[in-house]
Amino acid sequence: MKKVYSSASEALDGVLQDGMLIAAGGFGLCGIPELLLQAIKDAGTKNLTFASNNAGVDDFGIGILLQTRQVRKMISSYVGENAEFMRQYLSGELELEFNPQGTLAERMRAGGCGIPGFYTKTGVGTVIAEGKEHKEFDGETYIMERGIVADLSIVKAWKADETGNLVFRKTARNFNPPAAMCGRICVAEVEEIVPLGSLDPDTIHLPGIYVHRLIQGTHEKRIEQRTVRQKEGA
Amino acid sequence: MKKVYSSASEALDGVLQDGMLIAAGGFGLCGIPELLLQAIKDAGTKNLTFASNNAGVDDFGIGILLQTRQVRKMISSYVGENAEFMRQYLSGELELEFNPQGTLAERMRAGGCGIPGFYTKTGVGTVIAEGKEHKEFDGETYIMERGIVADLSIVKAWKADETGNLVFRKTARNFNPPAAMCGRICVAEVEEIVPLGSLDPDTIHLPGIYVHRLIQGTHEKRIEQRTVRQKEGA
Amino acid sequence: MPWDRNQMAARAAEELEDGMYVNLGIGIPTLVANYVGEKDITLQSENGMLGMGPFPFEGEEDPDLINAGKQTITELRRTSYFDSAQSFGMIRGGKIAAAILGAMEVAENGDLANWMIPGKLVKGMGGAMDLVAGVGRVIVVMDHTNKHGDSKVLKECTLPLTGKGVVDRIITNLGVLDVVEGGLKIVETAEGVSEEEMRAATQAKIV
Amino acid sequence: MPWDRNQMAARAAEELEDGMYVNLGIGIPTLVANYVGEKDITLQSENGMLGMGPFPFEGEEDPDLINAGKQTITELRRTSYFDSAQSFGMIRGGKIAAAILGAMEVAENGDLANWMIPGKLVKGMGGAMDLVAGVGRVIVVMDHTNKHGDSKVLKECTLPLTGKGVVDRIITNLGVLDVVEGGLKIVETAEGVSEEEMRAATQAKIV
Repeated sequence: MKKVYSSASEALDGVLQDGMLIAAGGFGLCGIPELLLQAIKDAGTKNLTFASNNAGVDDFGIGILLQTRQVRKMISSYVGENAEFMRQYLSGELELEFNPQGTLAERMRAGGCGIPGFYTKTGVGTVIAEGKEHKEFDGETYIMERGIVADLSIVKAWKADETGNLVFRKTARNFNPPAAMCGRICVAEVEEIVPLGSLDPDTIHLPGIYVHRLIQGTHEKRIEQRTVRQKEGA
Repeated sequence: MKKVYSSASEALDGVLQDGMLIAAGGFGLCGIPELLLQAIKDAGTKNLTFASNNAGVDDFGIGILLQTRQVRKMISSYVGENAEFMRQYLSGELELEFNPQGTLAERMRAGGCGIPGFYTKTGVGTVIAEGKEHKEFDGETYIMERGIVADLSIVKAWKADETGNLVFRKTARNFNPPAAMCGRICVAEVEEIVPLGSLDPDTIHLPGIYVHRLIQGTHEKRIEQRTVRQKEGA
Repeated sequence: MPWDRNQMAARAAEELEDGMYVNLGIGIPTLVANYVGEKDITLQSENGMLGMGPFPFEGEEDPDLINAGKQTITELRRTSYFDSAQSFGMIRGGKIAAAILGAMEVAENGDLANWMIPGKLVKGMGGAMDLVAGVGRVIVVMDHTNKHGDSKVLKECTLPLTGKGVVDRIITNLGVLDVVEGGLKIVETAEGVSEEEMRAATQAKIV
Repeated sequence: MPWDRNQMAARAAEELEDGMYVNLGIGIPTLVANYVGEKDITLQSENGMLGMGPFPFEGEEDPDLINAGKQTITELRRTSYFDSAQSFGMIRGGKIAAAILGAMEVAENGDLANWMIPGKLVKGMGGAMDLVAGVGRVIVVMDHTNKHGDSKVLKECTLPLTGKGVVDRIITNLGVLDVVEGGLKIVETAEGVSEEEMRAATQAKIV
């Protein structure tokens, strides 16, 4: 069963559809599936809904799909770094559903785990709770949140083997595993596909069962906020 | 903040209480906290409830606490390997709550993640669903299961550092992470405590935040069903 | 002539397609692994492993490496390990394409009973309820009748259920049946077994 | 004299005890890390890291290693990484002992508003709602009044809430207040600030 494709466009061939819900990994610009996002831009797929913690910046990440008006709706926790996003949102062209960050991550994980709903304290008493079922457990109030099942997941990992076993690196892991889990189809991009058997089975972060298609490519990995300290005495 | 204790008994000192709920890691006899179970036997704590996938065998695992009548109730998915268990259960001395294996694992994970309830298809239309809330999602029926928060978790890992970061080995991981997560206090036993900094931060299976006390010890690691194949031509 | 255990396992193996992730129950289903041939099948062991290998050679048993039947096994080059919550997350989430399981009773509406006999010792359902509720396709492999000659393919299960309406296909020593609208449909019979013989051994409605 | 930013951070650092796992928000809370001294504190970054280290030296920035404010950071010998679902699992599950956060408004019942001003650009709550709902203790660090001199310590929040009844302690430039039954209690005032001055700057009921 061949999972490895030669390019992002090839890996998305036959998978993209106007109006679909796409779950994307990444936090800020860290660990985002940049090659697959570019391929979606090239494909011109429209009216997309993205479940993604952030919306990229103007010229990188999901931002490049905002420029081309391919996104209809975002399900996100924080969208502050994108002027074009704000312009489209304020003009009513773009729909926005805010989810608390942990609720979004858990909704993805739940959807991937066959859990259609779960209860959380997060957001009780806030606008987030409006219209949601409330329930008491042991004297405390919780709200129900729904699992997300996406039509497609796009994620970015560090290494993979040809069966789709994935290894992430440092904080670039973030939303990628839950996003991968919740997709009916998951396409992953990695920096390196290593020979089968060279990943230690105890250190695989996401088993290949979640990954249907796979590409290797060169990543820009842009840094959003470069912060440094001075060497003492330097 | 010292987490490393010199023995299982010392690590459990002040933590054990009659009537408490203990979540234990392990599947069959694989990856069970054998040293901590022995220390609980030595402490003589009574009327215990265990959330544990299995109940050990007569002379190993939780079985040793059944011999001494320290267990009042088991929350388990499979208890078939223990004659003393069956005797006590059939005579009414021992209470038993069957949970489907995945429901038990998810209940532990949920309890540790601040999720007091979640919905699952598992068990719908069976005795497991009796008395539980039923809810429809997208035309399918699910039942609500509760998160488990245990008074104490006892788990077994392969390696740890002194901050409690844990690494498991092969299928001995099993219920240990979810069991660890759901305890108000978690005590872990490992085969080796390695120097701080010698575990790769990307390969830690359970962050030390979940582990309050830690011991290193020698494990019997008994095999329940030794199955082998013959070398061809041998 | 009815199929023997190995023929049933071989027939069940035909259900599996290249690239599938599959969970095999204990008993006859375990034998299915011997008949997958060149197909690229990945076996899940629900205690936390994908890519289950064969039993180890004598002296190479590892107490940290067992399957869901608690037997010592080995790993493969594709193997990954994970915890029980993740393992049943992938089961419940429909990521496992098929489970091949034994059964005590199957009913014409797809009900399955394979975990308890009231009044007898009850060991528990283990992961069976999660598997039948979650995997893409549930294939039962069992003898068509019990040792008393009574049909195990029933109008209604008499034993407590493992899952309600969960079975997709039944493979017995007499042949293959599908659960369809209104009852069971005969897909094929073992060579030398007639449809009439299968009907006679089946209490369930065959449509 | 009222405390400055660094004095507020230093005072907040006194809240932390040996062995604690702590989440620090952006702004003044970030400065708290400079004042923990010899205490064994582990910082969580909610994008998936425990054991957050300082900013990297120039040229050693790693795009795969950022904090929740998207700044480049470093790891420590105790560091572990995990995914966002696990990260907020430990937050929601109460495993993080304390969060130290900034605020726009706090009310006498512990209500907190720090994520949106209606009519202005709304960037989102990020992880703030999960943090205040889940962590063991929520400590707010902020100026006592806004730039117009109006109290930010109110009878009721006027802005949309981040969490209802979630704040345990408020540290401002004027001193320290606890949320208690019936209102707020003055714990201490900055040196040279009188209780009267604090009361005058506080709209909330002080008991």
